[in-house]
Amino acid sequence: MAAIGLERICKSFGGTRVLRDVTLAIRDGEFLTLVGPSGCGKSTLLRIIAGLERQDSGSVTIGQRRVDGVRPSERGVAMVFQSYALYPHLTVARNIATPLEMQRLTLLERLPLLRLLSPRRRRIMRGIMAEVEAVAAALQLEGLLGRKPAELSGGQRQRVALGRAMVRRPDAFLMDEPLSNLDAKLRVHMRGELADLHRRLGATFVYVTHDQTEAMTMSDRVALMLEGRIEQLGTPAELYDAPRTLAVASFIGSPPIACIPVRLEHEALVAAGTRLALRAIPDAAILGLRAEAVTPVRHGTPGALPARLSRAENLGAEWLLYATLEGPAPTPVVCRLTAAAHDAARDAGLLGERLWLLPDPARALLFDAEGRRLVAEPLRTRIGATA
Amino acid sequence: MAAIGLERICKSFGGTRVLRDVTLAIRDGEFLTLVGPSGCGKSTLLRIIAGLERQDSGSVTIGQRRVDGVRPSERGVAMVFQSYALYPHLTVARNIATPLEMQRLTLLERLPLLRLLSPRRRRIMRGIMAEVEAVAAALQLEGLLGRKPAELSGGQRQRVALGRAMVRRPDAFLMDEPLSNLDAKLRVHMRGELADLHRRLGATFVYVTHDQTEAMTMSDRVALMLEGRIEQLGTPAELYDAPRTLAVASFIGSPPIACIPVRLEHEALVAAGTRLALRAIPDAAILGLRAEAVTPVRHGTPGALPARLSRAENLGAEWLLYATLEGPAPTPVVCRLTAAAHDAARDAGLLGERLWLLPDPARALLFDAEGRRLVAEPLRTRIGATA
Amino acid sequence: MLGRIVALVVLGLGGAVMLLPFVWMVLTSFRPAAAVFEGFGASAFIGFENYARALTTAPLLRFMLNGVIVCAGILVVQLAVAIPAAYALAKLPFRGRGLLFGLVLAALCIPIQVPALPLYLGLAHTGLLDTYFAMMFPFFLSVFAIFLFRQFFKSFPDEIIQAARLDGVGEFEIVWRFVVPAALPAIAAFSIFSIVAHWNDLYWPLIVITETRLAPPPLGMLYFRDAETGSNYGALMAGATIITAPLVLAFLVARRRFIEGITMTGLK
Amino acid sequence: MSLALAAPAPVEPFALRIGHAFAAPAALLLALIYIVPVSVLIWLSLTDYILGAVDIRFLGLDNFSRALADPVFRRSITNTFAYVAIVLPGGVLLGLGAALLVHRRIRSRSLWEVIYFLPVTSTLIAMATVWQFLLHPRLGPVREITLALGLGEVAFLSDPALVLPTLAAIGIWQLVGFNMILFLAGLSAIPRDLYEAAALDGASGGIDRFFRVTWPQLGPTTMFVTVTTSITAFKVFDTVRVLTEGGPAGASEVLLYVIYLEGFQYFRIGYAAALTLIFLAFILAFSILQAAALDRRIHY
Amino acid sequence: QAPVTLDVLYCFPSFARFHEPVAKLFMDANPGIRIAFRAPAPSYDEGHQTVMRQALTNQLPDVFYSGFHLLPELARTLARRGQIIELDALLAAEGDTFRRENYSDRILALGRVDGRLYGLAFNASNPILYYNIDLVRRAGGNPDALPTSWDAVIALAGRINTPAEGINGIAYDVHGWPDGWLFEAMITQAGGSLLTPDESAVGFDNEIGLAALRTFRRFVTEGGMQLIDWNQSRQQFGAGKIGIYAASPANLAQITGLVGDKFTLRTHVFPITDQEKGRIPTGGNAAVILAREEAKQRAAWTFLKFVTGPEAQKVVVEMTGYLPTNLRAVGEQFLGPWYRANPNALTAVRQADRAGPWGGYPGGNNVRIWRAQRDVITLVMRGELTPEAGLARIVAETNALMRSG
Ligand SMILES: Nc1ncnc2c1ncn2[C@@H]1O[C@H](COP(=O)(O)OP(=O)(O)OP(=O)(O)O)[C@@H](O)[C@H]1O
Ligand SMILES: Nc1ncnc2c1ncn2[C@@H]1O[C@H](COP(=O)(O)OP(=O)(O)OP(=O)(O)O)[C@@H](O)[C@H]1O
Ligand SMILES: [Mg+2]
Ligand SMILES: [Mg+2]
Repeated sequence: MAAIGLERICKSFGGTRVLRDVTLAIRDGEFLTLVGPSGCGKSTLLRIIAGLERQDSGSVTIGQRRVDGVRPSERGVAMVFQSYALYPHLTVARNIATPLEMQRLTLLERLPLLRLLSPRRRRIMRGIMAEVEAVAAALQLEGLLGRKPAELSGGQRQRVALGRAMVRRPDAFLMDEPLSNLDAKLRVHMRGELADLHRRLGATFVYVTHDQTEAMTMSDRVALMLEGRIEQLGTPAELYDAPRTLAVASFIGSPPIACIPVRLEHEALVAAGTRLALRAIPDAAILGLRAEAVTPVRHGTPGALPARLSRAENLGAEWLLYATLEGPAPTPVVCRLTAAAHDAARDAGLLGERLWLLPDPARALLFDAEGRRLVAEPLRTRIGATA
Repeated sequence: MAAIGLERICKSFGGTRVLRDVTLAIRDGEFLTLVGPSGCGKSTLLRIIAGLERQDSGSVTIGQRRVDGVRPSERGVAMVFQSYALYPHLTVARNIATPLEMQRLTLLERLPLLRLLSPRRRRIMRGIMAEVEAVAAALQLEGLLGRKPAELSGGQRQRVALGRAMVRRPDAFLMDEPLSNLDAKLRVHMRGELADLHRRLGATFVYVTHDQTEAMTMSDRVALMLEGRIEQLGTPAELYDAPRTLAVASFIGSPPIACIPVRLEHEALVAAGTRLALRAIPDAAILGLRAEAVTPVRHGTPGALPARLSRAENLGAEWLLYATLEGPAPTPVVCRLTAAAHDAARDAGLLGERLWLLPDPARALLFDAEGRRLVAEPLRTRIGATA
Repeated sequence: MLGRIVALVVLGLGGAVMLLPFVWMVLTSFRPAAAVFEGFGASAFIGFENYARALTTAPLLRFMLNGVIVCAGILVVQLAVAIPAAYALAKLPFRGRGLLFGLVLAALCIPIQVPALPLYLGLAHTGLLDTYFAMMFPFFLSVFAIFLFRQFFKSFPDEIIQAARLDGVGEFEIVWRFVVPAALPAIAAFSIFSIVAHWNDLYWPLIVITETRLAPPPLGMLYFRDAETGSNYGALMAGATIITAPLVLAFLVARRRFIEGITMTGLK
Repeated sequence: MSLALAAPAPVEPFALRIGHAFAAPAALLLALIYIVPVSVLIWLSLTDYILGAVDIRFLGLDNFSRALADPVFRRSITNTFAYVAIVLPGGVLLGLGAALLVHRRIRSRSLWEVIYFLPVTSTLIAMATVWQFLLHPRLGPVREITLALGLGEVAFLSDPALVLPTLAAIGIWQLVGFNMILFLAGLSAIPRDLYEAAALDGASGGIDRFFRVTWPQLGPTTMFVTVTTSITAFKVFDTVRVLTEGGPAGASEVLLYVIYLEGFQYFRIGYAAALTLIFLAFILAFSILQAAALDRRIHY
Repeated sequence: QAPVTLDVLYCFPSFARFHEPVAKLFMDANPGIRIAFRAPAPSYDEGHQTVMRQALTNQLPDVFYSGFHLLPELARTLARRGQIIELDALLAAEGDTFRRENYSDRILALGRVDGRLYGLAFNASNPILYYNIDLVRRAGGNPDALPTSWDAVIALAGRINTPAEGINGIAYDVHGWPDGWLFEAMITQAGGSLLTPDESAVGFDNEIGLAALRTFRRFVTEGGMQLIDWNQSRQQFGAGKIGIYAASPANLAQITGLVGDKFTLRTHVFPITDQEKGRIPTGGNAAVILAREEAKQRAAWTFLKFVTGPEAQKVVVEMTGYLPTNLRAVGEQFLGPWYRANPNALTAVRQADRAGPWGGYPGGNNVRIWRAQRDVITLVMRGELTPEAGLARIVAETNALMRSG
């Protein structure tokens, strides 16, 4: 188990600066997710931690040790690759055994043919295989130990890759989009398994993904990266509820947050010609409204924005209403309703072609023109709403 | 515009029967989605409609015409492929123009070099290019006409593929997982664009996907395929609310429906040792509970099932509580709460390590031992439309 | 660093072995007869005299033209035959496909020396000896090309072919409009194989060609290599340099595509 | 719905018919260039046909039994196998070695590729003279090396014990570049993250990386290279004919050269046909064996 | 007379250098006849094969220059098929004087097979010895009294041989020669013959054959000969590192070029052991007529007369060093001045009276027989086989192959 410290890491490829001064302290035993759009440098950062890539400047510590210049295999970290990177010619058992073979056998004992001569090797291999079986059991791979990777399903390969990482008992696991090659259903399932594994092993997990759902559901903390910088570090709830910038708010959350231009008029916020029932903050330029932060209300409700319904998606358990705010600059807004709330609203006749959307003051986010979020006062605890 | 009729289509590859007696009437102008797990035969069915594959028996009609044996290009359908299948060495403009060139130019005029000699060709090509530009404008591709596919983003390629299909003004569009290569965000966006396109063109759309969200949100009707058969055909809401079998209920909905074994004891349903507050139906063997059909309640609430919380996922707007029912056969159950409801329940102290989950009688689904859904009187009206 | 140096030294030594014969070849082509066997040291230099002699003693340029005609003819027909066949083997179901592919694999192992004699008799019987056709005919079918292209076409996306069929493109047009452009690296790779093999082939032309005006380049070398009265070494080396140069150039030009092509054919 | 409607009526899709059309030219040429000539050859091998002879006698399998008893032919089999036994591992391993070294050069890579590929383009007739000089025990530059190594003068092309290895070395010289290019293509297709996984697993040394990743990943390339190299080696003919004519004392007589002598020098076509068929049998058996042996090691 | 085109095939592409000018001279002299050369065959063997193949497919050239050693086989095979013309009648028609002035009997004999004249000798050569005079002097030899017996040759070679400087005494490359010429020379110079008089068996199964093999071995053991490829020997002699080199006078031009002014080159006669019966075999080729039409046959005869005539021979000899096959060619009008300027070329002429035909074995197995003999000779020269055992093997194998042909 180890904490991982990144101190002012910079990295360029050719002329492009991929990492700009990244400083990050990952706590011992924590599940930390690096999330961000494609190309923002997540993989590069992970590979620098693993030692597969060398930073241009800055330093990495794992546990108490500065590991700059230490070989990947000696840093006490294990990595799970997006493509699994299993050795296709080795059985599952040998795949998992490889890191141990490398640790415990001499070079001669690892060479083809030559290795058959060593009785010591046989003894060690027996020990290794016992450990492999224990790991395989933990991952429910017992029946597959004799197979080659080509004979496994995606989820099984994923688990073998995990097994190969686990067998070394590393202090930290590094995972680079380990689920992105799986189909949606399996992904949901493996998400649970990974979270479970983290709990059982108690090791530090650094997890890279560009899928915010993964980031939100599995992590203790999430580091959102944008263009080589860590834009915000916090718990999933902090990132969702209290994004520090508009960029964070836009990246986190699906459907994406609606960004409505607002003006301050006579101490009140005005959007699309409507006076909003929100507390005005100086400098406010953009109102961020997540889909669950608006509700359709009756025409005439104070502070309700007039909109035109363009599409309604029934997701079974809930509905998404896609609407466009009326006004000089048509802005798209999405409204999320549970199936029950939707039926109620429909029955109340609120869902015509035109509708009025009332922002929830407790959930509305305000940003200044540079995209920094404006906070009136410490985020207050929410008050229960009707289910 | 055309209706599409499939009459008892069968198809085998080698020894495996991929399609078993599929009969399906697709209405003129309808957006029909074929959904089902991987390998169930969706693509094969679509390719048979397109004429790219030949059925072993049965017949296909498009409009009024039986098209068995008619060449793909003469069936009046256009197809959009999962991989887009753009011609990599042609520009966007030429990609879109290809179907028209094939229709309107003679073989000589299509030959390299020779074609330069024909003045007629130049005239026709001008006409074609005008149409291409119109289509490109409709898809906001104007600026990209000179690029090669490799220089486009995923979403742009997708639109070029659509353009190539649209330019022929086909009676029907066939789409095989057209969005599955896009990332989650773009997928949501293109979903809207496709639905929009369907509305604008008024053509028949046959859409293949294994993603149930796509199926649910875009379609007029959904045909759920399982193992080469159409298991259920109906509107998205019908499939979600009134699945005809447990298989349908399990496929549709995420997280998947919980299946709880129940027994009939003294005219009441009993699950995990608890008497349920649900109307008992003879033969009931399995209780299906979607995540939104259970709510955490106070210990002692009649009909509430005792469960152990294993994981809670915060998706921002909502929470998913993963729990396991206590009892002789531990059964996983998921409970979905909006963020507000979750906070309320937490504040009420309902979300300890043990919790009590109350099924919603209006949303609980009952199945017999063979997986057929059992319907008590009130629900019968809802599925009447399907029969 | 040490590893790097060792690697460079080993590579350099190997490269020297590869180059040595060529260096001597080129050196000799610039030497007078009396200085031919003087190794690699400095020696008399007579400029392009040997080249002039090479070009006048035998109609080398004519031979090279013949070489170009024969290589081009072979290559064009090989491609014209192999591409559709490979496409059919990779993408079109037809009866006898397995048999044809089996025969192709078997033929892959049969060198030209095996059917040479019956082929000679057949060509003689039809009065086709002493023609470009006779020189090219046995090579019109390259089973290697069929094999290579089939590997490549197998990885060509089915969906593009299906899209083209839907767009109304005829099957033949699909091949030359969409499949061939995508296969250009593989075609380049094969072309190098083919040209190298046939440019330097002496065995078959010697059998079927009696007229000087049809002779390919290596036959030209025979004008300087003489067992009876002794070779003219300088002119021989000058001639060799002249006829090797086009191949080296061809490789230089197509090198990128060549390697790419091999990678893409899935031989990897 | 009536039965007639449901009955399968579809016409063969166009693609099914075009398959035959596309394959037809190749099939025709296959018949003309391989099948018919080989059939003629089989027939000839059962006769005593001598070029120019007017009458032909049917011999049955006599030619074959004579061939197997013929010491010259048997020696040529031994020689050929010895040659293959040197060229095959030499050509494959050196090609692989060169590829491994060249693959890592970034800037100078194309230079090395061209240098190593040069021998592939060489013209044998001219090269024969070059080799005769280079390997000349008295005049050749190689003499300096053998003397420096304390081996004295070595008559590479004239010593019966050395002539086959020497020809094999020349064969390897001609082949290495070609195999190197094939291996280079194979190397560039190995996914980088396998090496990274190996590095994390502790296989950071060159030897471990090679045996854990490179070599197994090159399986298909190795198979292709091995088969083509062995066929090329079996077909050795040109160098023998031009450089040694089978000598000294028959030490470099190889299968194809003997076949050439029988057929084209002694004009005993029937006998040569039988030898050719035996040669063909060897080559086919060898290829199949290799394919089978290597097939087990290929994983994708 | 309508113009006639003659298809002519010769061996060795490099011979174009004299065939072309000769043909040009001929066409200038005979405007009605055009000479069209086919692509030259790379060697006698291959030319022979080509013609044999073409006989089957009726594609024979009108005139072919056949190597002497392959002529019997060619003539017999083609005569059976009626595809070769007998020249006796044509020559007789020219009159006795013509014959006597132009062709010696010895030269005519080169073109006879089974007593019938099929070819006219065009190129002829007999083996001579090339000497590096600088090395001879250094070894204390007298350049003006070069040895005339094999013992003396070997003794001189032994003295020249200085391995430390990379210098070899002699090269007599019988072990690598592409045909049996040098072997036969060693037999016939001692008065032996290849065949018994009834041509039923080898004629050197005696002391002469044994002596030949012993001499070959002595070249290696006493004369400092190394067993390398025959081309390599020529290269080495040209580089000045061999004292004595046995080869054809046809190599004179090339060797002179290779030597340049590195050392003094001199040629000398082939030593003769049996001064009485000793003969040396004549290498080279004869022109044969294979044309089928009469007009062509007549034109071909005119061509044959021309190429074996003095003007043509002058061209050939000056370029190569071959022996002239025409009696008039040596005369002052033709080659006289040239021979004075090139004394090295005269050696071949000086021993011309010893020239005999280059015999072959009956049965059409010549190539194969020589390959078998050569293998054994190599083993003897390497010392892996005693001359006695070697001779026994050569005799047995040759006799067997002669019969099985
Ligand atoms: N070896 C390399 N050479 C050059 N540029 C590189 C290299 N590796 C990465 N890059 C560039 O660095 C940037 C960041 O790459 P990185 O792989 O870290 O992104 P990422 O956040 O992991 O993206 P993704 O989500 O797509 O995996 C990209 O622009 C990429 O093109
Ligand atoms: N050309 C073919 N030859 C043999 N089997 C085939 C062929 N095409 C499809 N199949 C098989 O038919 C079954 C159905 O394939 P199909 O592509 O229709 O599935 P699908 O429902 O589209 O699946 P997915 O969602 O994975 O695309 C699969 O088991 C597949 O392996
Ligand atoms: Mg990445
Ligand atoms: Mg599919």
